[in-house]
Amino acid sequence: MIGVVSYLAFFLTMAGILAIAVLGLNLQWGNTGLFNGGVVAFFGAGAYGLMILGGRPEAGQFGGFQLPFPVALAGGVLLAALIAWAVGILTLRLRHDYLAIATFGVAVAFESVTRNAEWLTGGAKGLRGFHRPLEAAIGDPFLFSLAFLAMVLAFLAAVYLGLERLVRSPYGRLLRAIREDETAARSLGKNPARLRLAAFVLGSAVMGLAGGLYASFYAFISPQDMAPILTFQIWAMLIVGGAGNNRGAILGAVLIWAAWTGSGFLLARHAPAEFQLYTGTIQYIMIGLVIVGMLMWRPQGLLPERLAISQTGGEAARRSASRDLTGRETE
Amino acid sequence: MIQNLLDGVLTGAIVSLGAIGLTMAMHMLRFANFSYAELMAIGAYVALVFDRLFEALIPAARAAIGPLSLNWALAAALVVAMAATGLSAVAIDRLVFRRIRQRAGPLSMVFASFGVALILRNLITLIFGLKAQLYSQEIAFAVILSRDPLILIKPDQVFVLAAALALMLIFHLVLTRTTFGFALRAVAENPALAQVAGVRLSAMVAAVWMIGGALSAAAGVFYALTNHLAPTMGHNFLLPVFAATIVGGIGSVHGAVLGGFIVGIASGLALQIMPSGYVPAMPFLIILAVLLLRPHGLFGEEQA
Amino acid sequence: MSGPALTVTGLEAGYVRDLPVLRGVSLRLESGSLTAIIGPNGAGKSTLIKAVAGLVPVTAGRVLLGERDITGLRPDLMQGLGIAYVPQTDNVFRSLTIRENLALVLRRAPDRARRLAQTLAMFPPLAERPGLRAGALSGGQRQMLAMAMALAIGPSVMLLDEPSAGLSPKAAAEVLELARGLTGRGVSILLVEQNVRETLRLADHCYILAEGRNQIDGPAERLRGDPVVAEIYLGGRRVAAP
Amino acid sequence: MRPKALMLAAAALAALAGAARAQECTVKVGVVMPTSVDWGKPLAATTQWVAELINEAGGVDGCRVETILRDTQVDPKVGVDAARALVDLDKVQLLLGAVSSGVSMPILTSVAVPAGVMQMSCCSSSTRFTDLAREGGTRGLWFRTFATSNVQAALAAMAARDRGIGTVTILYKNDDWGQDIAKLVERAMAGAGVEVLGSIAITDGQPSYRAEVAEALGKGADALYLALYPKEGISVVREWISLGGTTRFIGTNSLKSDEFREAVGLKHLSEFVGTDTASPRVPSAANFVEAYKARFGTPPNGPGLANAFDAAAIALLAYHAAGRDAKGADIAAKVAMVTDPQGEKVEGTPEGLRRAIELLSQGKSVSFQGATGAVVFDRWGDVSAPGVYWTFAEDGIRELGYVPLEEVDAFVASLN
Amino acid sequence: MTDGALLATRGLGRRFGALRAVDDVSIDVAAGSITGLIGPNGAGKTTLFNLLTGELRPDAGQVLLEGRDITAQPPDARFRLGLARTFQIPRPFRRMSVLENVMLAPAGQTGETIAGALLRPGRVRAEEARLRSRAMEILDFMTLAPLADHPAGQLSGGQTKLLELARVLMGDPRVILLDEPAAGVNPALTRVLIERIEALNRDGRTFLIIEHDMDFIMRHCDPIIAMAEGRVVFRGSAAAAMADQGLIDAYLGTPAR
Repeated sequence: MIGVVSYLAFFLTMAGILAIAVLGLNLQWGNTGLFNGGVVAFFGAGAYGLMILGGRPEAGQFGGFQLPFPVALAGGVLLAALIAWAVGILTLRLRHDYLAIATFGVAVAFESVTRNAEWLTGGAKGLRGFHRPLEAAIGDPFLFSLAFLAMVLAFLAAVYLGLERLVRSPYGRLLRAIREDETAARSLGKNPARLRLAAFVLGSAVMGLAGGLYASFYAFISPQDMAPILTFQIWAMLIVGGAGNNRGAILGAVLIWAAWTGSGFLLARHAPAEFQLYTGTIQYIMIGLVIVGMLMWRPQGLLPERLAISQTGGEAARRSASRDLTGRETE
Repeated sequence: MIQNLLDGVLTGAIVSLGAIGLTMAMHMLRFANFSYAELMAIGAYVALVFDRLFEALIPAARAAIGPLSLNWALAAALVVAMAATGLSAVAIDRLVFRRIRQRAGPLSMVFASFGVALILRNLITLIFGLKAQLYSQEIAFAVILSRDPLILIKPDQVFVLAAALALMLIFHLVLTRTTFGFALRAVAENPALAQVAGVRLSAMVAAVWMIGGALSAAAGVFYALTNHLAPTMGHNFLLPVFAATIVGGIGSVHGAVLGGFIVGIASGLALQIMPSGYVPAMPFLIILAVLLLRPHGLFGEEQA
Repeated sequence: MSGPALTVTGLEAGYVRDLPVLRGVSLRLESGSLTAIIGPNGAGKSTLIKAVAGLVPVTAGRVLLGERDITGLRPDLMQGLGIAYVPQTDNVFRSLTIRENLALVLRRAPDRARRLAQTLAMFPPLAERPGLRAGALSGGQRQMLAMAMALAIGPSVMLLDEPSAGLSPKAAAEVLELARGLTGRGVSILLVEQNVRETLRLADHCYILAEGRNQIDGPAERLRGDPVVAEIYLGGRRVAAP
Repeated sequence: MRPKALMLAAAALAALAGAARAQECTVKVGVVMPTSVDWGKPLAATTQWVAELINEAGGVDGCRVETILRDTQVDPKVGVDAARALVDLDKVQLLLGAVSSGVSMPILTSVAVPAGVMQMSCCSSSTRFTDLAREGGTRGLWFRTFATSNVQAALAAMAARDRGIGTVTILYKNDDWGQDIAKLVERAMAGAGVEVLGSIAITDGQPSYRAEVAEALGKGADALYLALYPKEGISVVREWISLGGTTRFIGTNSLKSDEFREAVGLKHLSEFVGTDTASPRVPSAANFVEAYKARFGTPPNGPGLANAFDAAAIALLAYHAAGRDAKGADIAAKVAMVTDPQGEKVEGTPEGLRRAIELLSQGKSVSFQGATGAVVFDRWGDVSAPGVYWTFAEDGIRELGYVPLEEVDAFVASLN
Repeated sequence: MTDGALLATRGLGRRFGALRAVDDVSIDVAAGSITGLIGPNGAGKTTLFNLLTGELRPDAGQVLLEGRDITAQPPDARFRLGLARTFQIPRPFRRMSVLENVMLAPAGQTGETIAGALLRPGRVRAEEARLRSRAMEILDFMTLAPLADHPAGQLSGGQTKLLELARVLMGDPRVILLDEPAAGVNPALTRVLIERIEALNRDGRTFLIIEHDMDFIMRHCDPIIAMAEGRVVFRGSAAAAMADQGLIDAYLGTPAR
């Protein structure tokens, strides 16, 4: 039984980390309408940032500053945000699909750097030498995995609550306004470019957080983690869960990751041996079909965006004559 | 240096062929189609099947054409592949993109195209396996044009370049000399007005897919002729083809052709300015540079 | 004038589902007449003409061409039936030359070359440089080309959406005079105009729309003298003038 | 709600697994390999074949070996998840795999080491593992039968020197293995007095390698050194030959494939010299080739097949020595007993394995003579190996010469 | 040109291809006035509005607000400087409530920044309460209070015009540009609109209004600027405009006789 719990803890840790990245994407796409085709670059920036800042020194290798975990994690997040800021300044004024291509290219370029800039990223052999936080102190691997899960879930909860607050705040109101009619928003003194940049940077920073947690979980990162398939997986999670809905984003992350690993699990057990060469291929086709099918028959996702009206006049509106100004909060 | 330039022109011709259809489809349907480059792989593999078939049926077709590694069977297979790829492009549009167009926004289409690309690529893997395949085992040797500096050119290369340019010329003539071409350009500029002017929109959309598929198939076969076939070949061309489209300006066929050559030559010369490992990022750098300097590409117009 | 060229009954149409712009409009376009639709901004004038041309989905009502029901027919088929629609803006293909624009609308005509030459002959300024890209034309010439494209197919019904918009008063008057002249050759014209005064002067019949519904209609002569119309649409100057 | 549903699903799966166990005594072994890529599948098949051989020879401590094969898709996330499921749900104490270092490493650091499970890889070559082991990060649980690239680099340099090649240009696959070997070869060539004119990365997934090849051609070296996999290898070498480049190639064992030989054509490969770490002097290697042919119908011409055979055989024999209820650390501790140079020599044939099982049961150590010869692990789980030169022939691969371990070591030492 | 001009242009020009939509236009909008902008369709009135609000960049000339050159400022900055506009075809945020539409407008809300929204919930709440009460006041003033919770997409054409004005008022602008406020609005609502405009004007707000309804213009606007073919063809009082027969004949149309 402990094995099942242990695997579940592991599964949920991974799903939780991915869910954080999906939440970041949801802010960009679901709430702001920015098509980020290079999720993996920001995820990777967080991961590499953490490893460079928090790892141990090595000959001929930049980094290895052995900074404490929270500092290294924050550094990774900051790196992701910085890259997003630079990319955003350059590309956010573009047409939407140009943005998708440009960010896709960013991911290719990022992978290229991780693969080749050996002094910085360890090159193709990757970076390691990171001590997981509290691993030594906890000792028992099982307890540690539970503790790590707790930490990931805490981060997930914090990100979720933070984004929910954001979406319900005047900031969210502004995002929705800009998504609906940019010209009108500009005529009311709003600067859509700045707002979009902020959302892009914040979303990317959240992806960077996920990347940092991922790297600290594996204590290893290499260009193999930077393949475009991660971008696709995270998108699939958002589309299936429901773009614009943070709970949908989390649900999508868990479901898609479960489908991805579960199909491997089942195919390994039940598919004939000669068939197994193609299990990966079949998995990709299945995921592709799920995405396309979802977009064809339920484009809004499992949990559609709730068009929450964040401010109502409440009582005030109903008793407009009395001009009651204590309209209740609708949080 | 000159050698790199020459090689860049060859890659450029293939990229151009791929970009022509993409630029029209992107312009007309208003979305970045990430599955587009997979049409090249479809074309190359269809040609492989028919090449083998024709060779088996008509042994005489195995004779190579002149100094080329192309034989008559493959030449016939190329024609079949162009038609078949065009039809599959139309079918994909009917099955997937048209439905999504009716239900969701253009960005859902972008993502759907990610999914379609994944399905197509893996279906090819499932059918043909991951192994690299060749139309012909023979290696066609290059001809030395000059010893100092060393300039080499392969007959296949010359043929591919000539054939690509011929296809582009034909297409150019169709666009500028026939009313069908006018209709294509009209739909690209203003679909609603084109309808009013008597153009059937759905027929034109199908025609664009058909042409794009055929040209992509040609690009795929030409590529496989000078390299090899692999299920990932379309994916490998994704960024270069997009780069060419954007450099030229979405909607501009001439821009796509020029963009293809620019991307090809730049990739050819990339090694002169950057370490070999970074070369894959070259198309992206071109995209970025063009978007910063001319957000609508060299020939593109601002879209309303 | 023998029977209506076009009959619209109870037309409902709109761009977004559940949000009709037209909420039941009816009209008759008599053969060989110039019939105008006027009304305030947002009344649904352009939508009406687009719905007739098949460019806006129709949710209820019918459009008859003569006896034939053409409700919601594809626009390219409408053109084949001899209905020419000239939009208000973007009514020519800027990337095509004058000749190519005309050849495009004539692409199904068996005697394309002859009809192209005929059409060009009707518009000397266009015939001067048929190889010029339409994007390089001035506003008036562009409007002229748009009219030429409509006329090239030898239409029985023309739908004109504010043909004088954005033109100088002289050019605007010319365009409207041209339209008027066409009715003499048996073309029936349905016209949307903002220029109420000029329209009432030229038109045979007039429909006034508001909020997607018929308000007033009648022979233009009668409406010219109608005090309500004068009050609302002709500036009500008799009231305001000192 | 959701976690509960998942728990139920997981519990149901666990119950299924339990039912299977009740039938007979079984030892489960996890195999994590990229079966969804072309070169991964034969490795997995070889591993499964070894398990069958062991079962026929009596099994691990009398129990049937059940291999559970999971695809890594060459994706670290997927590989780790698979390994984790094997360790947690199937309770395996032994993981065979993975292939790529980028997948093996996170499996080792986040699954095998924390859970105390032994991991043996056929093919991961990264020097990162040696570093990790030196720091104590592997806790002695990590082994690989793939020699560090040092041996092949040394062989390549010696080959160049012996053949009077004065200059070479290196083309290497731009991954961890390729970057590693390119550097080692550069150093070894310099030590052997061969000048390296250029070292060019070949990144996979490129539309064309024309520019890279033209660049290499421009260097005008006497020979071309190839550290590539068949897929890029075919593209690059065909391009190279068509441009009239020299056919003096020195290549790594990764090119040992029929696919490469056929696509390039034997007539262009007559001057090809390959390097490998196998030990064909020992009859066991030849026996492996025969047995493989008998089993799969083709010669073992894919990269790493011999290593995969030995990895599985040694690990399973150690498992046997440690007993059916052994933990990963126990199995790891018995590896030395299987590869003891003082022990009786046993081969990877059915008889050999039967003999090995018998001896190990008696508490005696054996010297396993596998497909790559007598494998000996150092303290860090690495193997050193003698070298062999090979080339392509009509029927596959032909060996050209054998370089004893001492000679390789002496050359490597001379570089320092 | 008066010194009291709150909003002015100098030699403003903008072409679209060969068309000079706005050609060398210099106008002054005096503080506290309700200035009417008239002219036939296509005269360049809306283009001028777009140039004034920064939606379009001019090819030539300047836009001045209180004598300060704001030509280079984007629309959002101009709104924050006190220059607000409504649209000819209203652009409400349809999927947001009427109240939200209005609460959106004020600049510099703490909760509009990520940091503010996340880190200063108390302050955001207080600000929101204040904004809500002010928004309800304005909605009440515009007779929209009963509709505060309705999605703006459900309003009638006339109501959305009121909503646009309410939204703009929330930003407390000094100059308000109205593009055909009365078009498509039923007479009852038009009356409300006019009353409100005049009340706001009495409070010291300046209006520049494009309108086709001559009655509206003549009764409520002074002075009047007439444009045709991208140029200013008349400047002066409503009475003077009425007296200028040439202007009436050429550009405003001759009344039916």
